[in-house]
Amino acid sequence: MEENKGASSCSSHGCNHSNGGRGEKFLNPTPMLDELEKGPWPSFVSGFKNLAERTKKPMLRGVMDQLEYSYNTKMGYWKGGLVTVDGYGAGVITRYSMIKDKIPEAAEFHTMRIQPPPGLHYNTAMLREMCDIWEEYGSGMLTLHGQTGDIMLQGIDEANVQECFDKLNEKGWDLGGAGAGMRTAVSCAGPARCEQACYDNLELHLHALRHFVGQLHRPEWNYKIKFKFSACPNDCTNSIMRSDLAVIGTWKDAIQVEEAAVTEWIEEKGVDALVNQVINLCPTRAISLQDGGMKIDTRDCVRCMHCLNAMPKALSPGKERGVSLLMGGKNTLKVGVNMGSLIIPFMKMETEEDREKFMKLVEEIIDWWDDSGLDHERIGETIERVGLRQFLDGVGLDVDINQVSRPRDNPYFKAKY
Amino acid sequence: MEENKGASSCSSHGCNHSNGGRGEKFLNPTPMLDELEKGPWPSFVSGFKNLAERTKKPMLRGVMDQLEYSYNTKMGYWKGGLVTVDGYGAGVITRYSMIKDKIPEAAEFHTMRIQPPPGLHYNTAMLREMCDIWEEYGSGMLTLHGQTGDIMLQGIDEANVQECFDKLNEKGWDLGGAGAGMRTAVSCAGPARCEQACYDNLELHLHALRHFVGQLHRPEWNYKIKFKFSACPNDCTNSIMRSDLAVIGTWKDAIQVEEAAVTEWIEEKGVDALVNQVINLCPTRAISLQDGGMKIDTRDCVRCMHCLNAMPKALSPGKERGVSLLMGGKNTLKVGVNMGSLIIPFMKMETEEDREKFMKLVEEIIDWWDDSGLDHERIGETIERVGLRQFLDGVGLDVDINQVSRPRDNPYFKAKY
Amino acid sequence: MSSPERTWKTIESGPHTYMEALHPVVRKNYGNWKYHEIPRPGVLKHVAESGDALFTVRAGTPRQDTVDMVRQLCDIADRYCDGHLRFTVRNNVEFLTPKEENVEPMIRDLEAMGFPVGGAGNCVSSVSHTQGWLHCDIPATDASGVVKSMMDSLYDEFKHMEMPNKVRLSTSCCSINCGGQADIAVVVKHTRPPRINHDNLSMICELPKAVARCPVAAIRPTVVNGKRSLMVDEAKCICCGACFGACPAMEINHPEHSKFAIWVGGKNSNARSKPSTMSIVAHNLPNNPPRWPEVTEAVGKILTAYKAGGRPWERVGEWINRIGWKRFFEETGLIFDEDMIDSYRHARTTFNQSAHVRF
Amino acid sequence: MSSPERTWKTIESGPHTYMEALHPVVRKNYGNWKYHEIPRPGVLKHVAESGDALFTVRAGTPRQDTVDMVRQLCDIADRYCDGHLRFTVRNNVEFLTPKEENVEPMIRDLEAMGFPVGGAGNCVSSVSHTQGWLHCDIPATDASGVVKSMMDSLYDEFKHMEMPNKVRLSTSCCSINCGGQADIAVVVKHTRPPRINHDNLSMICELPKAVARCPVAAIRPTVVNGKRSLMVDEAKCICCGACFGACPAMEINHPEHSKFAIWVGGKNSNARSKPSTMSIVAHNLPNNPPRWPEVTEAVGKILTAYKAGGRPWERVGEWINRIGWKRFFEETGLIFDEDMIDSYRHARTTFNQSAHVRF
Ligand code: SRM
Ligand code: SRM
Ligand code: SRM
Ligand code: SRM
Ligand code: SF4
Ligand code: SF4
Ligand code: SF4
Ligand code: SF4
Ligand code: SF4
Ligand code: SF4
Ligand code: SF4
Ligand code: SF4
Repeated sequence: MEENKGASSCSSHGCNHSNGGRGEKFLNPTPMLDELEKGPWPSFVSGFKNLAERTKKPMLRGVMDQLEYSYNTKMGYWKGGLVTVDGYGAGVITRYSMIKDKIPEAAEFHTMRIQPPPGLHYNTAMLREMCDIWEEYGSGMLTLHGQTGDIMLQGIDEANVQECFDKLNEKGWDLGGAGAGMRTAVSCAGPARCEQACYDNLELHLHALRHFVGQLHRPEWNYKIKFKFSACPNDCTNSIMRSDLAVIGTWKDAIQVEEAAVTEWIEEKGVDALVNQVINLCPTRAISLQDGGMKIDTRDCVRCMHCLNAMPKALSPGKERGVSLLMGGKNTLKVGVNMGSLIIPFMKMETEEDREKFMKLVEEIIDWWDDSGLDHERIGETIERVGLRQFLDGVGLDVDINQVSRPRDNPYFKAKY
Repeated sequence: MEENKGASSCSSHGCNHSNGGRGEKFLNPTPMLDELEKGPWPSFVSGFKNLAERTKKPMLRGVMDQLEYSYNTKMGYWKGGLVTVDGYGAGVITRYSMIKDKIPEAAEFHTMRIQPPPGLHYNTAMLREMCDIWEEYGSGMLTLHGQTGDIMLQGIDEANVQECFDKLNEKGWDLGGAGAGMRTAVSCAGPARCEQACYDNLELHLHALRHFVGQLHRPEWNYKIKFKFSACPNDCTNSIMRSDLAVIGTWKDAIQVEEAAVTEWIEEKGVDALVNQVINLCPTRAISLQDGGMKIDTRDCVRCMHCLNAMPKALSPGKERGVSLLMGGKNTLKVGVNMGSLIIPFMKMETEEDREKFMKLVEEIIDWWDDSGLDHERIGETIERVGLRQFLDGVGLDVDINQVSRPRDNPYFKAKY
Repeated sequence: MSSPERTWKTIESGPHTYMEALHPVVRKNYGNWKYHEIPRPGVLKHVAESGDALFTVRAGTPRQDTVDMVRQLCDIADRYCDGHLRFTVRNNVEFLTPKEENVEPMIRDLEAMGFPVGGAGNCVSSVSHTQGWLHCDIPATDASGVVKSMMDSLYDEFKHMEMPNKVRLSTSCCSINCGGQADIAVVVKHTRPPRINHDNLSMICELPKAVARCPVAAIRPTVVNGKRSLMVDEAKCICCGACFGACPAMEINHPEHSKFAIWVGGKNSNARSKPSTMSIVAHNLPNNPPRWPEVTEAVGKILTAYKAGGRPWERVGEWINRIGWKRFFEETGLIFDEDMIDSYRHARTTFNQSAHVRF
Repeated sequence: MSSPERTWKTIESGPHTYMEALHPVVRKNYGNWKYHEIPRPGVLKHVAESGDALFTVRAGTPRQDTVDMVRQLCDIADRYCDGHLRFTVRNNVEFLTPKEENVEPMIRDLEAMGFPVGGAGNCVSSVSHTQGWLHCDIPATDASGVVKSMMDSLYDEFKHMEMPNKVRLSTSCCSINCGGQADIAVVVKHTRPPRINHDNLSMICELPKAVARCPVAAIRPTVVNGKRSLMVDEAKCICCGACFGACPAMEINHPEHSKFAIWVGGKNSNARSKPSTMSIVAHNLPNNPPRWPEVTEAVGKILTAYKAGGRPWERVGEWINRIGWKRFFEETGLIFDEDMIDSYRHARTTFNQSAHVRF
């Protein structure tokens, strides 16, 4: 490859354009990216271009050039580093360009991960404040939201990071997680806007993340650990697959049935729909057709949510509500997807005491993992390696048949008798 | 323990009885075993005792004494050895007593494994001949049948083995398998007495076991290999769990439906029974209720047999019949139960050519295993260790989605592109 | 072994031929049966396309037979079945005749001789089982005795058809389980690592073979009293007993520490659900000859619950899948414990990877 | 990094508080919602025990936003929702108002600004995705671009509710899959072992970390040109890319050899069936910027078949479980191949351990 000829004339790096001619445009031509301005779905490229043309931030021009270059060469050009703020060990994802000789304007392009309010509920004042600070110190580019739940403020120079953080922190914002520690969490809409909510996940989310705020900012465990809070088993946060600690709302007693609404439903949709769309889809055949109506055998119900989803006016979760804790979810790396597994079938989650009890338990769990885990080993991997039973013993948790889908099919164990 | 005082006075070995007093009895007292003469189910102890009293064979007295001793001490006292017949390397299970100093009469107690006719069909002449020979040379004790399918003639001295075998062999009997080679096979009743039979398993059994007769008598592979032949997926020989090569009858086209018999069935049992006992139990919902009758969507049918079992008069397997080959079944040792897995979804099995083609294939499979397997590794273990795909490649078999319950859920492979 | 005066030259014939063993009506209708019925317990009626009917009378045997007993069975076959009979894969004997009028007298004769007629349809059939102390070189118990004791208590269930579906039982005298997967299985469970008989070992053991046999690499070579021997890492050992099969000095059996476990839900047929392996539901039952009452009792609890709660066609495992394991333990009174959580090769696949929960 | 003139003392506050973010009607009825309806695509109506109703208008965003765009959204919220809005876990924005009369004008304004209203109920919602070339240090593609191209073709499916159930899509720029399991996922697939940049390696790599990172122990220390380096046993390597995350000199990405795979049947909800992992159904699709037409086409095939064949409430994976994988491949025109047979840790559990077969 040729030497850097300056970012504003990037003919050398395959962009096939020059900045001459149309002096009115701040940006260099990006013909590949421009293809992504076509079509009806909102275009991030258009968004970036508009922002750049308005703010004339060189970093934005640089990052567009580098992205165009990636589209041409089909390779990425960022490398990591270690930018952070005073007293924290994580929260800024550091990016230096590997081709800053070619495109110096985006030599640095760090991301600040910011923890949003649980449930991603905002008022416009909060958002506008954040936008103003971000426009002042950073690129003005952001993601709502990252997969772990952070607001990602993308594109800032190291020099501005501390001041930007201070300004944000003054307004109630704090950095999110990164590295081998507690991570930012996600909550579903929860009791704020959902009739299925079985516990106050927003409250617990706030509580739990504050509890672990030190370990989030100064990561020093084996690897990352993530909470997600879904207020019912529909699991709108995908917690089972992407969190080490999935806190899922559930209930213990019978589903609440409003008979009149059931009748109304059947009158409107018919018995066929009742059979085909509700009764036959219950995973455990807990529902039977009785005199043209439905009867739920609570003992057979596994709290899957289906019938409640299908008949939201008529059915709702029982009254004895709380959470299940599933553990060990994570995605593909190294071991293949691990879905979280049910560890605590039920815990009440109503009072401050309930929450404290829960936090104590989670601390014990993490302590066990910190002792028993290997470097870069998620807690689900540790449990699998060491053994579920050993984990339960280690943390002092009760054995429950709900923790497994079946008893073992091999006789290969040494019992204590 | 005290020294041997002779078998007929076995007070020393815990039997707590003496042979004095009641001179009329040939056997020593066996109070523990005698408990097993109580109760309505036919008693093997009574059988043994009657045989012993009639024949007065010392070996029978010895073996009863040793068994009584085991019942008292809760330990077994047989050890192996290497008895066989001319030219064979297997087929006699050799047993020497570890306590022949205490009970010399059963110092030797070898078993001859004999291959029965496929399907365990007999005429009385065959059986009587066998009994006569066995009474002449052996103990007269036998098992019909061992779990692998053999007639087990239990209790013979080494000195009599060859002559006993010669006599049996003259009458058409041959030894069964043992050791690291081909083993005796099992077939269900098959076309001889079952309307579900989808191929002639008795014929194939005879063919296959004759084909491998050398490797059965002179074992020299990594480990044992077993055939079982079930003429339909009801699998009355349990082939899937206890044979390396499970040959299970199946069919390709639509289930044959006799409409009149269906109607008759419904008239007799009612629509409720049709829905609850047939339609709802189809594993793939291939059957639907239509105008009070049933309709099978062949494309969704997985040949599970249930509806045919429930309505034998009305439904029968399709006309295009053949076999599926499942491989790798074995019980618990070392790796835990391996259920056989579907390897060949369908092969015709009607003509001599079909059978020859099948034998060629099985030879290739065994060759692959002989090359790729480790010592004491069943073929299912080898396939699991080396990889299903590698096995299919190795033997030159086609890949078929029917071989797996789902495509992989991890991206961890290196493809050939 | 070889007898010099041998005159007979071995014919390596393999299985005995079967054509001559088939009843003429069977031969005539071979491959052309149309349907069957179970007119009464222990009796099958098969009807051929030709219209011919064949009656089968099924009876239980002890499996550990004698020539005298086999001759008795032959007498029956000669009397009623033109000299034809067969055995089932579960050690029952079957008498086949086209003559309906032979059925009742045959049943009477069999029962008089002590052979219970039954084992067909939705009943508890005979127990598939193994050698035990009578013949095997590695048994921890006597399967035949356990089976006899168990079948005494299940005699009526063999002779009637009151179960939701077929019930298959098996019993095995070591963890290898030659008896196989079944709806309910009674299998010896080793509970201690093998004790090593160092005196014997060097003489009788191919050391590398025993080392290789261990699935968890718990066996290491060592020297004891100047002799080459083996040692077991007891923390690793999973008490599988595989080494004992390779080397008789790796003594896994013990009069007190060899226990019984009860397993349920094995299914080998493809009917409805796919075949399934068994799950452990009780262990630490004593090896208690001559009648093993604890074992019979545990099996009885399971059968009672299944008989009461199973729906038509549900095999034991299918019944449990519907009602859930939690309720299975409640209804049988057995106790789920931490040892029943899988810890072996594919343990993770048995974790409850969902929020599905039963209270 | 530390600025000496700092005056602000950090408050480690964790997540931002949420109470003030909630609309007054939400606060009033917090935890007391009774049911919801979906009166039209993109609109939810939640009714509280109190009788209050709350209307939610949902719209798609590009996820890669700008302050300008966020301010636009705030303008809408100020105009119609008393200054309240929220985002969904799938990057959609939601406007909440008790005023039914605000719904239609709000929809008009949003659409006019280019934000499609939809994403609720039985539709294809926005794609959860990842950083790509824009920001990550290990990406093989640009997720945002793939997503934009895909959503252009699925625009109508976002705005209507014509699917059997919700359809969740995800896209990830490396095999780590930060985007997650979904009904249909488009994920980069590495196809070659990493090329090792030996010049760089000794400088930038913590060697033991990289060695430890490999799940199949394919990495070994070595010396190249006198410098400590690493080598990969290519026969063992499963192209997982884990080493690249630990050491940038283990170059797994390649302009040609980094491909795309398509996955189906991921489900995280507990509704009906237990949550399920995805299965691979296509790989070797080219990484073809700027519009990746091959990827969009494959996803389109799957959605077309599912839309035509799925029954009410059946998610993609549940539909496939009913019709069977064989028919899935037939109806989508995708090809099952030998690489799709699992070969990883629990591969055996995916074998068809039955005689169940589809022709
Ligand atoms: C005689 C025998 C085959 C043989 O060649 O020996 C046999 C014979 C028949 N079996 Fe079987 N099965 C026989 C062992 C088995 C076994 C293996 C076993 O018992 O160890 C199985 C698999 C068991 C398992 O899944 O673990 C077996 C699973 C079936 C099934 C499927 C049952 C289910 O719903 O899962 C059927 C279908 C049915 O019952 O209608 C069946 C059906 C039948 C029919 C009705 C077939 C027919 O039309 O003739 C036969 C009479 C059934 C009966 O006894 O009620 N046969 N059958 C075996 C009798 C064993 C016994 O003495 O009790
Ligand atoms: C006799 C018999 C039990 C019975 O009473 O019916 C039996 C008895 C023995 N089996 Fe078995 N097995 C017998 C059928 C089975 C079966 C069932 C079957 O074949 O359908 C199995 C389970 C299926 C399978 O093949 O996995 C079985 C799985 C084993 C195993 C474990 C194999 C494995 O890889 O998991 C061993 C151990 C070994 O071979 O090292 C074993 C080993 C033995 C040995 C040879 C013990 C030993 O290693 O020294 C036993 C000799 C007993 C004796 O003194 O005669 N036996 N064995 C059965 C053979 C009789 C016959 O020839 O008809
Ligand atoms: C807004 C949101 C939660 C949030 O806090 O952000 C949400 C909201 C609702 N979800 Fe959800 N779900 C949301 C993401 C999810 C996710 C996660 C995801 O999309 O990545 C899942 C799990 C998906 C999976 O299984 O992989 C999810 C699985 C469900 C289900 C179960 C669907 C099923 O049958 O499997 C229901 C039940 C239903 O649809 O009635 C549900 C039902 C609902 C209801 C009806 C609950 C209610 O009564 O308010 C809400 C409106 C549904 C709608 O959009 O049609 N929600 N829901 C999320 C909207 C995402 C989007 O913008 O498209
Ligand atoms: C930014 C984000 C993707 C996005 O665009 O949304 C992301 C980006 C990265 N992820 Fe991720 N992950 C992000 C959510 C996830 C998720 C989803 C989730 O949290 O719900 C997962 C799957 C769930 C899980 O935790 O397993 C995920 C699984 C991973 C993994 C594999 C972890 C594993 O054990 O399987 C890695 C690799 C690692 O940590 O070494 C990883 C590593 C990375 C790194 C740090 C790459 C690296 O190792 O250098 C990426 C930094 C990109 C960047 O430049 O900002 N990322 N990552 C998400 C975080 C944003 C946020 O804070 O809100
Ligand atoms: S997880 Fe349950 S409570 Fe939360 S938004 Fe989804 S449906 Fe509502
Ligand atoms: S919640 Fe699920 S398991 Fe419970 S009754 Fe409803 S559909 Fe059945
Ligand atoms: S396996 Fe099938 S063909 Fe054979 S006896 Fe059983 S039901 Fe009949
Ligand atoms: S054989 Fe089984 S899968 Fe096929 S239609 Fe009948 S019940 Fe369904
Ligand atoms: S189960 Fe074990 S002890 Fe019993 S016969 Fe088989 S190998 Fe021998
Ligand atoms: S009993 Fe099994 S695990 Fe223990 S040492 Fe012997 S072979 Fe190894
Ligand atoms: S999927 Fe891979 S490349 Fe994309 S953001 Fe996540 S870690 Fe980076
Ligand atoms: S790509 Fe994965 S398997 Fe290959 S060397 Fe790297 S870490 Fe190991």
